[in-house]
Amino acid sequence: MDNNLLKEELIRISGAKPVKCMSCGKCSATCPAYEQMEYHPHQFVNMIANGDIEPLLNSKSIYKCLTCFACVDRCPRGVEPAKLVEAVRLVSVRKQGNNHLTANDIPQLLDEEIPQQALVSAFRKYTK
Amino acid sequence: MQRIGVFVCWCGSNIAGTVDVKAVAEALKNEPGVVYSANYQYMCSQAGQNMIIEAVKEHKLTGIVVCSCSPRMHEATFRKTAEAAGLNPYMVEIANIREQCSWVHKDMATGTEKAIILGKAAVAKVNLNAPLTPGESPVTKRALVIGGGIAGIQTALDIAEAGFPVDIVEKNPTIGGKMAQLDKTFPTLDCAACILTPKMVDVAQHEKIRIFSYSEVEDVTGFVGNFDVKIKKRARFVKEDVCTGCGACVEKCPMKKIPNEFNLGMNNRTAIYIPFAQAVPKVATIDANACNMIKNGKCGICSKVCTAGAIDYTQKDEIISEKYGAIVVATGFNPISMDKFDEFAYNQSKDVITSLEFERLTNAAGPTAGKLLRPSDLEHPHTIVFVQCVGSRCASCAEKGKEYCSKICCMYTAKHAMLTRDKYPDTEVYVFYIDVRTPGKNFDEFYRRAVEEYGVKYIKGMVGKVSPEGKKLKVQASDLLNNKQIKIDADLVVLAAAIEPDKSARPLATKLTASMDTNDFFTEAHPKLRPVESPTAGVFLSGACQGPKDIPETVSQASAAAAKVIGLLVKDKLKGNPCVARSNELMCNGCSSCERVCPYGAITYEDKEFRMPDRTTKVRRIAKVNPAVCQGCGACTVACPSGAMDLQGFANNQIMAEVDAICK
Amino acid sequence: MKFSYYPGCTLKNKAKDLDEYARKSALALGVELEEIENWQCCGGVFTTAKDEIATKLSSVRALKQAQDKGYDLVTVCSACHNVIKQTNFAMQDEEFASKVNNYNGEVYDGSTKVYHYLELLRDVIGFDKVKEKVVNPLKGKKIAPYYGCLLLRPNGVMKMDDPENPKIMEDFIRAIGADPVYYANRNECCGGYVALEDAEQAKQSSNRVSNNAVNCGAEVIVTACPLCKYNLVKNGSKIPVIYFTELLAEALGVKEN
Amino acid sequence: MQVEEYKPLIVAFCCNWCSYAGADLAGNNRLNYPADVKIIRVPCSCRVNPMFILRAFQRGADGVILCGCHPGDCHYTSGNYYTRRRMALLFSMLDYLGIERERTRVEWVSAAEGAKFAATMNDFAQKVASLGKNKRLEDLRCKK
Amino acid sequence: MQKVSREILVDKAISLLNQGVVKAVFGWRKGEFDYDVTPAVFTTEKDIKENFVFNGFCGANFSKYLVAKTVNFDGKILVFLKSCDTYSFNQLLTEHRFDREKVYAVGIPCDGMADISKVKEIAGDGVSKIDFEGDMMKVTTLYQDEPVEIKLGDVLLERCYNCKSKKHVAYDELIGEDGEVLDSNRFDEVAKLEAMTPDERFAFWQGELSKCLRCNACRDVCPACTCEKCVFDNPNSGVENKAAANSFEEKMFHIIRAFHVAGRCTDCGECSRVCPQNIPLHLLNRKFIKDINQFYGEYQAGEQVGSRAPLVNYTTEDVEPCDVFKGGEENA
Repeated sequence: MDNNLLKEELIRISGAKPVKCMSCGKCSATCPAYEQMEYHPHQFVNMIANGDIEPLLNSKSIYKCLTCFACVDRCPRGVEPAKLVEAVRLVSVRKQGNNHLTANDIPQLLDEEIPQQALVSAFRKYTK
Repeated sequence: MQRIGVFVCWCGSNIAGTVDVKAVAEALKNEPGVVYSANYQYMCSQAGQNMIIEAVKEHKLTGIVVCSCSPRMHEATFRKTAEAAGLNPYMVEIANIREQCSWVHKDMATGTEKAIILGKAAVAKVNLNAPLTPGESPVTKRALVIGGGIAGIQTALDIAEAGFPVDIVEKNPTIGGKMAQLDKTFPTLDCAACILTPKMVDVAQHEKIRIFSYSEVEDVTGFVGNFDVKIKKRARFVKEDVCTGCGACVEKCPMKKIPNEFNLGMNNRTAIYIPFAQAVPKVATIDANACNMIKNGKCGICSKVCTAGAIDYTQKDEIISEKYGAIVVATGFNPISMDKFDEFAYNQSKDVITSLEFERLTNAAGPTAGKLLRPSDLEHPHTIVFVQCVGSRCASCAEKGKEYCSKICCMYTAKHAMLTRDKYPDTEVYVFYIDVRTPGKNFDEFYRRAVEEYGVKYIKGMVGKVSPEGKKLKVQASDLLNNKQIKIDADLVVLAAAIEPDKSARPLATKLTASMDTNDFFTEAHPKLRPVESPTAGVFLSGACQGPKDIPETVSQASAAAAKVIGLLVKDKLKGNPCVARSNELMCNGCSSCERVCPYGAITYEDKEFRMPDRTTKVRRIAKVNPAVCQGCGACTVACPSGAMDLQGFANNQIMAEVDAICK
Repeated sequence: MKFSYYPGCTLKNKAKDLDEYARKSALALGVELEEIENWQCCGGVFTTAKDEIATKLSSVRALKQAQDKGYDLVTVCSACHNVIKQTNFAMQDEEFASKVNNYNGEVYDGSTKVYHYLELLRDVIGFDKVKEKVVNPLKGKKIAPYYGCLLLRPNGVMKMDDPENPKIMEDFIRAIGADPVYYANRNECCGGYVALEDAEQAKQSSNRVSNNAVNCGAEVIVTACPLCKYNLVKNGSKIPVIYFTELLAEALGVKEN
Repeated sequence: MQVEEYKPLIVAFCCNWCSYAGADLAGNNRLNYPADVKIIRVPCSCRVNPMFILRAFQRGADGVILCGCHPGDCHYTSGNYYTRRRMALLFSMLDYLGIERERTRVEWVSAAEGAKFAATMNDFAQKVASLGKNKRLEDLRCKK
Repeated sequence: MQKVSREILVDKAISLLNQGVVKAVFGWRKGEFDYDVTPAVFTTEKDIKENFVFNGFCGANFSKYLVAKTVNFDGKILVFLKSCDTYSFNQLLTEHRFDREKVYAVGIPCDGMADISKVKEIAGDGVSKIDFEGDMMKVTTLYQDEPVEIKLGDVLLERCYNCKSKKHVAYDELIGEDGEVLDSNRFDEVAKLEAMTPDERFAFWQGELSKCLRCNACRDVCPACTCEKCVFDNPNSGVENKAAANSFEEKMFHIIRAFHVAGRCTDCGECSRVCPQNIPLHLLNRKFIKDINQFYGEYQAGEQVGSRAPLVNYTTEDVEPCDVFKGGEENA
């Protein structure tokens, strides 16, 4: 997809406002998944604003966000980075055959204690 | 019938870019009363004004319509032009075809069409204009300065030096304001007290200046040149003229655990107190909420130890009424509450402090006598993290903080960082910044020195979370230039809290009928050309009440405000606004409706004898407007059932003519 | 006092304690919880995408049922609470609501009031009242409340407490006679569902929380979320992690019956 | 034949101190709103006689909006409080006579609210346009 | 309640006149027919004895006449006031429209006044004579042999069915005992209109107001319309107009008329009584009164001398104009 169209799509899906970003980096400062991410929250915002979206779609980073909303609540500009990350992930997993998690993967991931909640959440986040 | 000249301004391309000015001039030529029509690049320029003057003479014009920018901008200019041409200045009407037309509409056809209609409305109004002569009112040659910080002090001194009496109303027990709390000042690092306290003494000793400390403005009525102000002098339970400021009472007061406001609660004071050694006036004040004698009638020690006999537990609040010609607002600022930013743990750890608290910690007169010790355990901090822009530059949709840049934080943080490194070279100092903003004389050089000569570590990025753990503050932040998330174990975290106008400003603005912006900063009469005047005549602005400012800027503005006040007070008489209400006595019923809605008490009644057509006489009660008191709001004109009351300059038939022209 | 009650899938399975103690305590406090009929799983996480309605339907149905019965809705599990509350908020947007309502064939406008069990204790029953009913005050116990992310954020929607310095759990702990331990990371994420495929990431997040609690002097951590509990325990919390309802039931003396 | 797009005629009375300044600010910030809105400057919203509003409708205005300082912020202390009562009663009466409610409005716009001014005018113009021509109050004799 | 009769009033008038308390008497003068009684000033005992009438058609509110009559009159004038008239009397005093010292007010009890058009509906045209006997009237017509008997209570003026008060709020002397403020249903009809759709309301008012002849009777009789120069007669007011021409013209006229008296109108109902086209003009005034009561608290114009009318008053918490329609909807 054309990058500008893709950018608009992401903004539409997320309802977030990358244009309001002032590049303070507080989202990345507060992110608990920072170390696991190749692209960090502030980069998501900046890259989407610049239409540089392809690398994000192909990055594992989109599965590392915990949707803990720390970046959303602490952003001084009301940008809502987590919603942008989710939008990128959705654009990726909504593609045919692009589910990040399948039912077959589950058994080996389970242990005795793991709550159902974790499974349904992961499915919500990783598959379509 | 009027002979009207229409002058259409291009305002360069500001108007001409979206409005076909020639077509407007052409179209208005055919309006009733119009005998001359022209257009020109800059109507407000000397050449443009001359053009008007020439046209008035040549075409014997009786009225002028200028199609240009907002009347709030140049109505006064063109009235003067008319006067120069020998016309009554109130025979001018402005059609606002810039702010309300060319700047808000995009295409030429629409803009032109609307400009013509606005022009027609103005022509219709001028057709009904009548020459008006302003009344005169005397000027009370005394100024009131509200707020006794550096802004108020400077303004008061300048006005007093010009020979006019000035009263300062300060809500705290002493003048001095925020500057008195500061340690050093950027970029020259003078000690704040060293440069402020002599000025405070000057104020105290100046024969033209009176200080009402521990006082508030209760009520303001009147108008420019003639304000009536009620000042509430709160009871301090100490006779000001008797107290010598010896401090014996303070020493002996048994109530010693009251958080000390001057040190931002970082240490305690007594119930009877003098805020700081150089306080002006240097008199004690009893905190009624803390004093056992006042609350329960048990104690009275201060009274016993006071050799001067200054203590008076029965003192009551006192209302002082005074007349002023001008009022200067200098209510200043405060750091915002950090409650909505507790990811920085301000409410969770004593060692997370604001920059103003840091000032007190490094001030020789502060709670630690100038030694940099952390509040929790009074140990010397080795790693200090400064966080910039806390609560500043927040988008409104984030629903916390302020949208504006607080302007002073970059510089004072550089100062704090530099001084810390200077005094304690063993400390690591980090400054997290989004941008470093240093537009000021010697400002950027100052900031660079902090980095280059003092080794302050500036990191571009923001702190995301501060977690107190044991004796450390775990700071998690981003380093954007290195694309890293970094974690620092800090001993002290200093937050550059956004600043906001003092809370007293909003109710004061209401009393003064002065306008404010959405952030509660006072609005200027014009953002560029009249920056120290409020739109309310006779009310002037000094210091941070108008917007964030550092000390040099505050002092310049304070002096500028003083100059404006002096310019007003040297006048013996002021020309009033002739656009005031007038009652047609033949039509007046004497019903009192107008009197009841008049906010100024400008309407009175008298019994007047009328000769009737049948040669009898009839005595009727009729309304009279005092033109010196009337401010021209027009509330009475609508309250009047018969239409006897009308407003000059905005008369019923004029407004209806405008309506008709627009709806044609 | 009667409320509609939404337990959620985990509370019927791995987190039966959380549910059981919630019900027992409610009874002891004079509150009747009526389980939503045929409730469906909330999905565990709220999908922020504005163009997804299917993932929000189960929550809408529960909310609608509560409204029809005329009750406010109570949840216990942090995840369910977050999803239902966010969905409820989304339904206050007319455009979104009209899409969902078209699909569901019934009208719902986002007006059901949703309480988390803790809010029920604070706002409806009152912590003072809870304190009066305590029979076994947990004296001297140093308890670290763990909020996680779901109860507090996004604050604009959840509006439970100050998202950065909350005190509802602290007040709860005081009400049952114990001592709350303040620690800053009580509102940080445990690692959530990522635990499923990236154990290392979850471990880092969890340890950041539990270590902070331990270093601040806690003896036990309480939570309202089964996944938080799982992550903290699984990743080696040095102190026990228990549900707040269990403590409540213990304090009210209804744990064993 | 080309059908011309219907353009409503809107008269906006703005008080000099707040709303007129707010309109100027909208201009300074280049915030667009329909050219259908024509502003008449009055010293205070309380200067607006209900007769002016009726006059505008009589002469063919499709909507009349009155803007003043926010309650409590009137330059003349209390003018807008009288406006509020007068217009509340007038609008209620017009509604009682079957005139469309959306044709009249009072909005408080401060000198700092340029964006609100533009947004208000956009919204009002759109609402009035959706009602179509003002037929119930127009006096056809006033048209040429 | 003591019944009042012509004899009582005539005795009262003559005795006050002879005692020198008053120099003139406001009363009703006999007309062509028994029902067309006219307000008049009497100054002699003889005139009173011969021409003073009082019957069920004496509905006119004398308050307004005081404005013109007292101005150059040397001495006191006696005026008889029904309870509803006393409110107008007070309102005019509030507005300083006449000198209270020049008036001797006698309150008279009232059970309602008759509407001649209702009488004619029952008795038919050609009414030649009406005799009152207590609550009954015997109506003789040209076309019927026997007089028709009608109960006064069946043919009252509309306003009397919704009488708001039998209490006199101003008088120097009262005939009989005073009554009470009543719990009337006077706003029911307004509420009924409010409950209609805007289109229905428009149709209703267009139907009513298009009957207007612009005779100005409503204005001329209105005790609140005492302006030295009425805006409708003033060429500079922008609303001067003498004749009806277009449907809007009436609407404009009637809105302005009602707005001008809003907050001052005592709801005396004279406007509707005198309207030759039977337009229910009081429904405009009552809408304002209802709104005022609802938005700003109960207010009865004329109840107290010197009270501050709602439109020259305010509170900082007043309802916003955009919220005024909600009340109507609740009623709907």
